[in-house]
Amino acid sequence: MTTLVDISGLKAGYGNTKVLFGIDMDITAGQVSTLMGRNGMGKTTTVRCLMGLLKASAGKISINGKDMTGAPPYAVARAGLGLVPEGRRIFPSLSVSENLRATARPVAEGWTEARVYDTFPRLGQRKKNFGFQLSGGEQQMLAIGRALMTNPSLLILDEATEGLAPLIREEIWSMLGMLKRQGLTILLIDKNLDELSRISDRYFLIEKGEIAWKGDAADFASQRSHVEQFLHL
Amino acid sequence: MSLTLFLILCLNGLQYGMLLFLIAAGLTLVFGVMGFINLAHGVQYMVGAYLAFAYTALTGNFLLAVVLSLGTALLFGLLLEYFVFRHLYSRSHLDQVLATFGIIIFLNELAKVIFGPTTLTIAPPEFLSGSIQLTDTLRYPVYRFFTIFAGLAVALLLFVTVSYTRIGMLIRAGATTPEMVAALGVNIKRLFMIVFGVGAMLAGFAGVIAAPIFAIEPGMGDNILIVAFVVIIIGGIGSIGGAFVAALLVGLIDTLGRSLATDVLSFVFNPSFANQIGPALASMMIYLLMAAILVFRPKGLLPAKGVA
Amino acid sequence: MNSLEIRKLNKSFGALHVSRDVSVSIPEGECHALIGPNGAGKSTLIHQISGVLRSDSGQILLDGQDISNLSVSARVQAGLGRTFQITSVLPSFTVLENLAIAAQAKSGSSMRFFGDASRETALNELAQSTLERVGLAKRAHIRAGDMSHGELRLLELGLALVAKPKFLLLDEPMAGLGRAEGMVLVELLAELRASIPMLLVEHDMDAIFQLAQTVSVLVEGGIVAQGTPDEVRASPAARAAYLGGDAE
Amino acid sequence: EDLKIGMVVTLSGPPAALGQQIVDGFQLALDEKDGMLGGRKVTMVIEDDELKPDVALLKATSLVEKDEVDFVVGTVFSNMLQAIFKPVVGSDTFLISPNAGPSTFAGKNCNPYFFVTSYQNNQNAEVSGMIANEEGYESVFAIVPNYQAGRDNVEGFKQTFEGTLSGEVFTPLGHQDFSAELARISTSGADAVFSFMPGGMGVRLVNQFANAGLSDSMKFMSVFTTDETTLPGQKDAAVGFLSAGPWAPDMDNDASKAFVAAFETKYGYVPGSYAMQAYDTASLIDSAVAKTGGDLTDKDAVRAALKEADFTSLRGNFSFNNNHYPVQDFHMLTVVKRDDGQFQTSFVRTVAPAYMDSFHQDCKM
Amino acid sequence: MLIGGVIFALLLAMPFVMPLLGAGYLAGLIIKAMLMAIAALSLELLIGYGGLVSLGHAAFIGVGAYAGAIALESGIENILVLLAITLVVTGVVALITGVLALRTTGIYFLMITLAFGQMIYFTLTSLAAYGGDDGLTLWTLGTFFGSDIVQNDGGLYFVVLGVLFLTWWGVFRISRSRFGRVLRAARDNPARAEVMGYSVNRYRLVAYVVAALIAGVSGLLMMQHAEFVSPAIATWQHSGDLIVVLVLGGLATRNGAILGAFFVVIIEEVLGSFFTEWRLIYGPLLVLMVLFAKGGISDLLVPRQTQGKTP
Ligand SMILES: Nc1ncnc2c1ncn2[C@@H]1O[C@H](COP(=O)(O)OP(=O)(O)OP(=O)(O)O)[C@@H](O)[C@H]1O
Ligand SMILES: Nc1ncnc2c1ncn2[C@@H]1O[C@H](COP(=O)(O)OP(=O)(O)OP(=O)(O)O)[C@@H](O)[C@H]1O
Ligand SMILES: [Mg+2]
Ligand SMILES: [Mg+2]
Repeated sequence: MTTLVDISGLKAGYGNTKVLFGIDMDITAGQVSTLMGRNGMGKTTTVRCLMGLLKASAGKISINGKDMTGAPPYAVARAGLGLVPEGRRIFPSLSVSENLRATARPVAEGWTEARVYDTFPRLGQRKKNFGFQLSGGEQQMLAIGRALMTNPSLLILDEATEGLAPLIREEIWSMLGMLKRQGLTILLIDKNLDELSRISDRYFLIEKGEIAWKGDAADFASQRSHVEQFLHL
Repeated sequence: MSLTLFLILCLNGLQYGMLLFLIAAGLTLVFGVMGFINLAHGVQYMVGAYLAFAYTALTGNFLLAVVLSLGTALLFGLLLEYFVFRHLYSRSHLDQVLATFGIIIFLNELAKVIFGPTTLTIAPPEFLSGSIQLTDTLRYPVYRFFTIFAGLAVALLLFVTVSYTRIGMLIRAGATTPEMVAALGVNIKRLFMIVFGVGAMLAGFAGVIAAPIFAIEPGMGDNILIVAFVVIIIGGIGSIGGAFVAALLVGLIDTLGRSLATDVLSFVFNPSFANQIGPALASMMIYLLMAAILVFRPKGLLPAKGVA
Repeated sequence: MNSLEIRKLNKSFGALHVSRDVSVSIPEGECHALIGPNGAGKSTLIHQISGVLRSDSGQILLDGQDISNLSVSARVQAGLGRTFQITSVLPSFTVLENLAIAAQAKSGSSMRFFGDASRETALNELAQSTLERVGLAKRAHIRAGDMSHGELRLLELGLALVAKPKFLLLDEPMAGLGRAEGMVLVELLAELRASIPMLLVEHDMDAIFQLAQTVSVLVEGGIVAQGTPDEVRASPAARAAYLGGDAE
Repeated sequence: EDLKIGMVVTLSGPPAALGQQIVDGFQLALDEKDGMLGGRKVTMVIEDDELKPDVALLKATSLVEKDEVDFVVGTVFSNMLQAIFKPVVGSDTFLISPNAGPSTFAGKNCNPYFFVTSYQNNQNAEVSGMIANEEGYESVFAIVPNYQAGRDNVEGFKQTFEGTLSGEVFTPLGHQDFSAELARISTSGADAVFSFMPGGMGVRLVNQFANAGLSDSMKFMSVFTTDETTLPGQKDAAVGFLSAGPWAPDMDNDASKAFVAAFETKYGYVPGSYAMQAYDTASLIDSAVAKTGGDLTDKDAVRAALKEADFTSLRGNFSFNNNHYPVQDFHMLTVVKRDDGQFQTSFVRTVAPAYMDSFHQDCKM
Repeated sequence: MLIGGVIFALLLAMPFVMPLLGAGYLAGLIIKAMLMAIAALSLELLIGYGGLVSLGHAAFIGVGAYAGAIALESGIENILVLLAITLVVTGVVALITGVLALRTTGIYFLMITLAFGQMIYFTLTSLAAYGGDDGLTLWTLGTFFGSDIVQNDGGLYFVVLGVLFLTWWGVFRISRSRFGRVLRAARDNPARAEVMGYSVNRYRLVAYVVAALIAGVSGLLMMQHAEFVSPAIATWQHSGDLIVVLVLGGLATRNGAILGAFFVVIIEEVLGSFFTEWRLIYGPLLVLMVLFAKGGISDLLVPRQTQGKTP
């Protein structure tokens, strides 16, 4: 079991507001890891730091054993991280097809435009539409497809099922299960504990900018009520 | 008015439009992609003209001077981007206006100090000098044809690049969501730098081309900058196709307006009144056009899609 | 009397017919849910009702008053409140100010040029109490732009509530909320429901079954099923298009 | 105490070339007199009006109020003169214009504290009309920029020209591309073009005129279009083009010859009429201060001394009219290429001897 | 508040120390700066609080000045009547252009205001009867019921100072009022403001007209001070100068417009008095100011946190 991403002592914030007070996380290759926490605890901030979108004030990030602390986002992405960001952030001025192709990094047997359309037929129907014309859910599918088209070795989904209809959500969960079986490493942020527990191998619980609890699937099953307390359920 | 005159006017309008397009294209890209208001774009046009002057004086060869000028203009744009502009992308438009305004002031003065305040000219190259007989009564200078074709060629190249190539997609994507473009593996800083450099080079190219027709003087970029802004606004910001259509429109309307406004008015009013009002009206023409278009299409004629 | 009634609304984007003869009546005291697959036209319908989009044809009545031809702001003044699917607040104002400004719209003329608006206690108190209601009291003096996604969703709701609307349009209010926050919100809405009828667009089925008395299922712009939650759950049309097999 | 002279001229932007000639011409006169005028040591304060009225106003106020100068010399452009006029003459300071000579202050608004050493703006155009008559042009096409001076020049030309004006075109200020106008001119059947296109506009017009091959079929006559400030940009394109003016660098008098030689040695370029007028302005002040024995407190005496114009003008004959605008000879000039490769205007013949402006009758002074 | 107080105290004291420093010139310099500050403050309402960057604002200065000048030429001398005429004319022009211009926003608004500004400018240059683009020297000036208190020799300095104070105070009050708050909300997120129940364009139009009226008054005062009007004051470059003043001073700060105006006037005067090529220094100075003094001069004096947080 190799560690794909290793985060240690990560501190970060926005201007004068400190948000992260020392995050330690390690993501194992081939596993599905989950980052949980209530609203505003710093999940997205952690992801932004990992992606190089936000400068950390302290701490270390290494990817595949290589120190990537402070690396620019494009370098992180090229190191194999694919992001489905919170709030979708698709390219509104590009068509669906262009959204998928613009940042694609094709590999043999990897994701192609056609394969994305197979997975999300709805997108296939709206191929020529501009990003800004899509419904909320369509945008969400596009954001996932776009990240897959970079053929990442670690796929990060920040609230990726938000706003999707139950049927589609179901499809996405089963697709994630399939991707996992194919060996893709995944980092999930989601509130849907039941669905999560079907595929997740590792759990990190973030509370006020620190990792308050971590454990594997077995730990999670046995300590679920403890975790749910943190989540105020 | 004769048909010949009208044809000449149209050709001139076309040629002026092409020149405007060369300037506006860079401006609209830089504005559309980086959201950066670069007032110094006009000064880059001036720099192109002075470079052409200096290199022709140095080498005596127009073509060589063009090539050297283009290279230098590109380099100049890259340097400006590196030292000043990239620090301003995340700042407000007004900060950008102020900083680039400072650059205009500086470069205009510098040009005056180096080359003197007087108007300079360069002759068009030998092989582009004569004129072509179009009809019995109509001759048109080769050099002006050359500018029309140069403009068309650049327009086509840009249009294809922006609409159909991957770098074009990235440019359009970067316009609205630069952070995501970066997060998906594109070196956005370099992309911006390239766009900026190309924009500067296009402006410089326009300056080089204009040098033999018009004259070279400090501040020559200031007025044309405003017209270029009119063009990109009429066309819709960030839209190359829009800039092209608008440049032609502005070129034609301005040229025709200036020559015909007085005549047209004197059909209606008495000649002395027409003479008084006509020229003022002619100067206003492009502004009237812009205002009218914006009133009915507040985002320009062919706005880039999905850009808020 | 029906609080909100829409009659045969239509809207097309070019060749795409996004609302087809949509009619819904929502009486006082009722929460009506609108569900449907992604891209069915739910947000479009909300936009049409709130006036952001002009309908091609059809009528919208609020408390019996025809508001089809009013502007967005006039519809708000007439008593319509809404939240956006994609959060939309005043980012550079504090949370409290956001609410105070929203409250100001409903309390006399805003063409006043000299008094200090930030000292108007009536507005500030209303804002404060709304904040407490949506659970953001502790964040009153944070810049709205600095809040996390989930908090913004709550503020979004607060903005709609502070204007004391007669009717509320909610476009996916639960999206982005954590479990705990989501539950708080459901409780809040359940409490509001009696006094403010609402049209709720949501993909969170648990929330819908807790809140809604009636449900419409929108598919490709047209309503395919309408009824109580249980009726809809049983409807084959709804299951095929939206809920999927294991909804039961 | 030093004699203080303030100067307000345009020294920024392209028109800076004109302002520079004035500064250089005045300085040359000063240097030749060892920095003294009328026996008094001179302190110069030179201000740039930036071609902005508000700046000109402020600079002029600064000269009269802060520096308390004895004379203000300025300006290049009429609109700048308008801006500084009231504060300067209002403080009873003598204002001498080395170039701008608007009609505004030549008639009923003439002023005891205001002198012009150049000409009245319309005169050159009026003389151009006479030249056109003498040269036998029957129809002339006028092209000028659309601003006050442009319109004045066409009016001036029309006043004396006896043929028909086959067309008049007003272009925007700073006009770039004259090809449309030239197309029109070429089909107009006119014998000659009359233009007033100062600075870069003139360079473009003349070059484009020549490039269009019109020089063969049509005469080109102008004012302030082919002068020593624009010829370096026009070169061969302008050779043989006619203009009207009170002076050319090859004027046949000793003072002028000495001036041109000294100027070219010192500054390395050919002086134009701007430099000449500035030089004459210095000579005028020199003569007036000398006459009053260096005492400038009696304004009436100073005025009388200035009015006498008792100095050797580089132009030859020179005197002041009742409105303090000059009475002088106007000539037909043409552009020539000199043996050293430089270009300049050259005297052809005198057209209007002792010519007065047409507004002086209205001046009650 | 403190800085504002100091500024106005200094300005008030100035005339009493000025005679020692070459009165008229210095007064001229300060009046120029004050007039610039008035115009900039009016623009502040649009740009700083409304987020509407106009590049045609100077046209209203021109309209105000010419309305006054033309009325003067036709024999009206009472400054109050001139003021009324200026306000009416500027108001009407602003209303017409405002309704059309406000159909757009952002850079499009900037350009359409530029277009209207240019139309006004060209119209002024074609007023041949009033000097065309040479401008018009005014042989008579506005009087206050026959007294010259409102002229340079009288108390024009204090009149301008008074107007500056009123404008400064008024703009500040407006920015904190209900109206100003809506204006700022509309700048932040117009779609949201609309959904809050505000008809955004109505508020913007009022701001536009008020700003134009103040600019018109500054134009009238400019005319009275220069004893001369010229279309040059209506150019877009002049509008640009006002924007420079605002940004340099610090946008949407209490004293930014005044600080900026004095900074620009003084720096030009000082640099210009040393050498003709002063722009070689001024240009880079602007660039450096933008790069390193982010909130303008105001922020250099008082960092923004402590500067009375906006309500
Ligand atoms: N751009 C910003 N500027 C300032 N503060 C911010 C910004 N973005 C987020 N924050 C603050 O940082 C904290 C953490 O935010 P973050 O978005 O990481 O939370 P999260 O765990 O992803 O929450 P959610 O579940 O709501 O998405 C929040 O308190 C928020 O107020
Ligand atoms: N401006 C537009 N131009 C063209 N098509 C549009 C436009 N806006 C929306 N659409 C299309 O209309 C359809 C309905 O969109 P709408 O946003 O109403 O869906 P929705 O039901 O809210 O979906 P979701 O649940 O995913 O938010 C979608 O297919 C969308 O792509
Ligand atoms: Mg988050
Ligand atoms: Mg939706």
